[in-house]
Amino acid sequence: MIYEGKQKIWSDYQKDIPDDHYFYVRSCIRQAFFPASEAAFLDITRNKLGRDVFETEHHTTCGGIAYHCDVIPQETSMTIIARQFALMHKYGYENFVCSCVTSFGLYCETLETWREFPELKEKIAENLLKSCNLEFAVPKVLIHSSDLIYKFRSRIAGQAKYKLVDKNTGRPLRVVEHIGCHYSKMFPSKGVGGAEYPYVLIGMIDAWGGEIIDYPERRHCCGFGFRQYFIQSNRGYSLANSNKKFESMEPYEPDMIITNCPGCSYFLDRWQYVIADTQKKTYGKNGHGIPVFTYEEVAGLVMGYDPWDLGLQTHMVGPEPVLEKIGIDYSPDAKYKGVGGKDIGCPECPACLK
Amino acid sequence: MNILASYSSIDPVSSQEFIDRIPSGYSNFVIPFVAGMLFILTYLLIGFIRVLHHVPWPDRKKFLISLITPVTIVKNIKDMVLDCLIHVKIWKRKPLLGYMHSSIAFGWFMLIVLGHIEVALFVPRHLGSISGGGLFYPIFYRFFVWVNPDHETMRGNLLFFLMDFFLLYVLSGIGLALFKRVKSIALGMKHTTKPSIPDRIGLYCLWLIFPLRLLAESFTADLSGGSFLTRPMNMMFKSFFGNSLNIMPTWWAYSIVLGIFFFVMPFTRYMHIVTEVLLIMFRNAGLKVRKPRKGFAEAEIYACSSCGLCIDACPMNVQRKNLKFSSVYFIRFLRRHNNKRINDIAQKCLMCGKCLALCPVGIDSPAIRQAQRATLMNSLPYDYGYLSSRPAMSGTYPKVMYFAGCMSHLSPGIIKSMRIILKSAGIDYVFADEDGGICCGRPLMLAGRNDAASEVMKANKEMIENSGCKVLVLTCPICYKVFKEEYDLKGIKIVHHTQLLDDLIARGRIKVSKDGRPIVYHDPCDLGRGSKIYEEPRRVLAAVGELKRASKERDESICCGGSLGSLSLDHKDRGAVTEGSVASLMSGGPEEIATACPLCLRTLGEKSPVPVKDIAQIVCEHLR
Amino acid sequence: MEKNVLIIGGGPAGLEAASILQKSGYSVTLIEKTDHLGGHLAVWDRLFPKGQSAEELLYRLVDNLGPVNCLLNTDIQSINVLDRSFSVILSNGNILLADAVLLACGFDLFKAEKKEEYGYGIYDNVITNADLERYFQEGDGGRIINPKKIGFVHCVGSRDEKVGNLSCSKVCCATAVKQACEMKQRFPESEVFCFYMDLRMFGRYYEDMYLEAQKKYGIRFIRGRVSEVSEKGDKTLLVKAEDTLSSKPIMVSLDLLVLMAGIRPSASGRRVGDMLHLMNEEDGFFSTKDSIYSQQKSDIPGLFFAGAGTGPKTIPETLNDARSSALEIDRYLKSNFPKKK
Amino acid sequence: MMDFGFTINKSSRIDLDRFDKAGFDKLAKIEPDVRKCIACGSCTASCSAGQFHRTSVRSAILSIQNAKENEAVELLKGCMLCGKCQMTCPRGINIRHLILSILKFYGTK
Repeated sequence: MIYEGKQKIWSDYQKDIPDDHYFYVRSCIRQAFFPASEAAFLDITRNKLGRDVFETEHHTTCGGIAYHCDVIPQETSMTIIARQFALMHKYGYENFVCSCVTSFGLYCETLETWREFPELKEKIAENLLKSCNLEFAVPKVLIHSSDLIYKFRSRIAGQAKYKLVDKNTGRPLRVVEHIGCHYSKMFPSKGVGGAEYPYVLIGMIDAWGGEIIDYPERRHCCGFGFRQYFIQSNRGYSLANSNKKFESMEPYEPDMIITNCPGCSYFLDRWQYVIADTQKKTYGKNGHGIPVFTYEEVAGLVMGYDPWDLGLQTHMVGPEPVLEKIGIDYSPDAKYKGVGGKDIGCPECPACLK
Repeated sequence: MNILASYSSIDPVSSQEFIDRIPSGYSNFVIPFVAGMLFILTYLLIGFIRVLHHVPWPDRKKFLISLITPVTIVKNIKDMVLDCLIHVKIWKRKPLLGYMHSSIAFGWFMLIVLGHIEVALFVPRHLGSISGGGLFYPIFYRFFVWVNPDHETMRGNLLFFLMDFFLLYVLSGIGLALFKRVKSIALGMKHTTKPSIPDRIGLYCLWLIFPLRLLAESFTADLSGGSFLTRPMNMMFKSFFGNSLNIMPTWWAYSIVLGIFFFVMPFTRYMHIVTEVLLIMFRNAGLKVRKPRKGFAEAEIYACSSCGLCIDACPMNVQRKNLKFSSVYFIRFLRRHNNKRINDIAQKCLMCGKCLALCPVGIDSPAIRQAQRATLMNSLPYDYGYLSSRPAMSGTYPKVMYFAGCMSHLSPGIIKSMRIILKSAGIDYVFADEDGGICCGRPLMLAGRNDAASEVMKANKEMIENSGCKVLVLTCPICYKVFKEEYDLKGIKIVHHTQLLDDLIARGRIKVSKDGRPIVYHDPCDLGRGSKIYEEPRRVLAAVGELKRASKERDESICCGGSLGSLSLDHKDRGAVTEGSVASLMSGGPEEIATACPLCLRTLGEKSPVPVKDIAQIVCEHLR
Repeated sequence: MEKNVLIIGGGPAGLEAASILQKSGYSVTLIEKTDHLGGHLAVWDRLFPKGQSAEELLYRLVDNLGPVNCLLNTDIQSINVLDRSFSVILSNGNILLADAVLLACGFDLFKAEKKEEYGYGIYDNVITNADLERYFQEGDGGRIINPKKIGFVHCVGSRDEKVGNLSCSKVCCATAVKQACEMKQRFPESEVFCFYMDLRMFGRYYEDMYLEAQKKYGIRFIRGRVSEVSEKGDKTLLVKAEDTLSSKPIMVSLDLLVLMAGIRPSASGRRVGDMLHLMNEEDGFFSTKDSIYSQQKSDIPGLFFAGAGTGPKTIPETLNDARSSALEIDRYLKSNFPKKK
Repeated sequence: MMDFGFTINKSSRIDLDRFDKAGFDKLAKIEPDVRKCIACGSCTASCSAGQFHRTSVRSAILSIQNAKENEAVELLKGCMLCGKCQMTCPRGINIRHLILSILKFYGTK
């Protein structure tokens, strides 16, 4: 590996990420599966970094799921998106931050389409006016929330309580980074570091003391893809993709996986359970899996948030090995205690995956 | 000195024409001969039993029955005389070579016969009795008897004369043989085999036997009589040496050389002298090659005189590099169990059958090759499940079926012409494989994959028989040969289109115009040598153009090189064969080459300077 | 007085044209922006189809040059079209008047790092055709150590809209096959794979070269474009493509991957072209007066082209092109400046 | 174990690292022409068995090179050795011998 070569590419793919005043839209999947990640994001950006991050309860899904499942036409999804933009405009913002990579891709795609086909843009504006009576607008800057954390990675490191280092051995944690396909594969210039060697997560890990490991199937999709996932008979295909990645990363003995995409963090985590259960195969040390984190979770951890406040108990693969290594003090008993110590119930865990 | 002793012992007033010069009828010098003789006889006996044992029972039964069937007995005798003694086959091709062989074979045979006659006439007590030395006495007759000068008769002199005559006859043959060694081309052979060491020993013995016999008999000619050859030599020797002291050494030498010859015989080509007899009987009994090395095949292998006629015959030998692929070497390697080379050659061969056609002994080496291939290839996996799933021929069909075969489909010109001809002849026919059929099975057989072949053939047989046709017309000799020989289609006449065309023209079913276009005809291997169809195509061509001759034709025609027979011969070497074939065809300066095989058509077309056409195409052009 | 001809570019085309024009009695000035003559020929080791030495060819071209005024490390500062002549200011400050100008600026090799997925400049064992030629010439300081499995990727930067080049670079297929055979000669035990989209063996002897590559060297030709390269821990490469003949994705680990960088229009050529407001086609190469009859003529009287400036060419084609240009120039000068008695 | 209603799909990917070079070289010793194929497909197009069965020498050679020897044998089991392919092959490959060699080398183990 010639590091300078990579740096060269990274420097070629930098995007200007505004300094403040963001209009934030959420991710359907993450709200359902990792609500704490988005909460952590808002807390970090607003309270720890003192940014103005605005969100409105009026915003909706981007329609991406329906769009990618071919249940709504592109025009519809575009109108939904136009509405999101319009809300941003209405509340006086022009920097659009979205929490979901699928959305991010779709927003990019939509803006690109409008650029290519102005007449379509007109039509959508008209739809918007008719349907919602909102004024059409496009954001000045469109970024993904991981871009934001990336931008402030050093400041987060500055406030960090922990480093991504094994406190017993002093060795940096070996981290596998996984980027959502729709983050930059569709529009390389829209992603920090481009499509082939994305830097957005690597930047964070570097800043927080971890060690990024490269592996042959790094670029490979986690296999989510709505068509694959939402039809049960296709899930084997989805599973095969994640499996391929695990097989490929295993020899490099990663301590953890960090992702910036709702689907990826979900499937890289859940499929490890399915594989453990059906194939009796685990990829971590002695029966453990490889813990999977969102970038907010990792940011939260290094900044000293309580793991359970970050919602790590909702993971299928237990995060404990990583917490142990970093030396984060946490109470195992509190794992399944909700707000005010209320028991939130413990999921049935397969014997094969600790 | 026992010779002098024997002199005195002769009774001068005896009235007999011949008297035992040596009453014992024995002398030590016969030992080498007797030993050799006994050895070879036992060897042959064991060998015969072994071969017979390896012949599968049904064949063995056939053989035993043939031995008591008068017809075959007569045929056996005829063949033995013509082939083993006179060597007519060689006479036909190369008279000088034929003379050489027959002189030695027939001459020697006569010497032995006459020897026995003499004994029978004059000293009958020595004939056939072991005690009386029946084994050797007739051979060394001249040594043991004394001719009574006062009672010489015509009869005696005639025999003397005949003996000397046949001795001279043999010697002339030996002379030629010596000459052939130095200059084989003079006897019409471009290449001869390189003899092995035992072969050489045997050869030198053979060369020595008769000159020594001449010497020996000459030394005793004054005592035991002689004729125009031995008498004068006797005088000469007398005047040289003055005494008869050389008698014993020469007779010893003669006996020793004979002995040695018999001892080396099993390990030399000279086994053919006796094995050919067995082969003739087997063949006439209708036996076939089953295994490449055992039974009938073994008889053939040992019947090979490795004369090397097949070397020049083999079309692969246009490039000298392939000399070793000839049958003679194939058989030699079989005798030596050299499996690597055996398999190499077995797979290279084009199976054109020319070596068989030319072989004086008639050894079917292509059959042995095929059997050898089977040992390698028959076990290969195959799956013809699809054969059954083909659309079956249902309904009623015309009596005539045309089966073009795989290769004809690569030469649509043939098919088109056949359609036109059949139409103008008003023949109602069904085109069996119009939109592609399956293979006839011969290519698989040629590759030694007999089990696989039988599957394919079964499918074709059903298809044809279900169609209810009575005549099966084929434009491919490969198909023709296998349909004719292997399918046994009850009540269905199998004709190659050359035969059909000939018939149609003869019976005026089609009218053709004749022009002076010089055409040469190439005999496809499977049609000519393979199925003995030589005349029909020539008649057809003569009816439409001026038939030219090729330098090698009919059973000597040269394979086009495209043969499916060869498995391992690569495209380049095939090309060389094709060039050889074309050269022979062009010798008569034709403007067109005609053939009757789609494979030959394409292959010759690659190298020919003039257009190559199928006989059907040519006829079609001349339809009136 | 004898006419002045300025030749811009000291590659095969420039050299050949210079020697011919000089011999036909013109005063020829040849300028070359680098410090050596021969252009890409100078950094190539052997030439397809028969592996002739590039050095010998170059030596021959330079040897034929005769008393041509060669200026190395010299570039054009400005060039103006006057009435029937050109005034040129060189980078060394000299000014010269030319009656005819031959543009022989050749081509640039495609920058392989632009195909990020192949990881040139990032993975240690990914090199280009030019790197390999340099290795053949003088070794590469132990970077290539007995590779067991070697891959060649055809059409890198050619026939690829993503990098803005729709056209075929013409010479890469033959070069790849040549280099593949050379590698087998050096490393007989190695396994060599060529990933091609179409094999364009259009020239004389090329097909023989291809046959030899298959038959003698057992090189495996895979019809499919490499889509992705990743580096493993041991620095070997995991290469992914589709074997379009079996329509299955294919994966192979390689010790060395050679990228067949294609031919792009020369940037410096473009610079001069812009000074003269020369048009160029969509593919970025100069547009000629006529694409069949007069390929050496530009729209400006007295300005001519030779070599790869007007599209990818093999060396023989380049030399022929140079000769025709010389002929065109000679014709032009004779007809425009008839000798006065 | 729980029934998810699906399992990991098998990969269709060809892994060239599994290619048996030594074996292929042996085959090439027996019939060197195996290296000469340019995948033009004439053999498959002219194949007599081809209209009933997926017989294809072109694909068989490819299968071997793609480390799927058994597939190659399956592709050739239906061959009747009629030799049409050999007549149409532009590279003059000794196809019948190649087929026999492949069946012998990979089919009888």
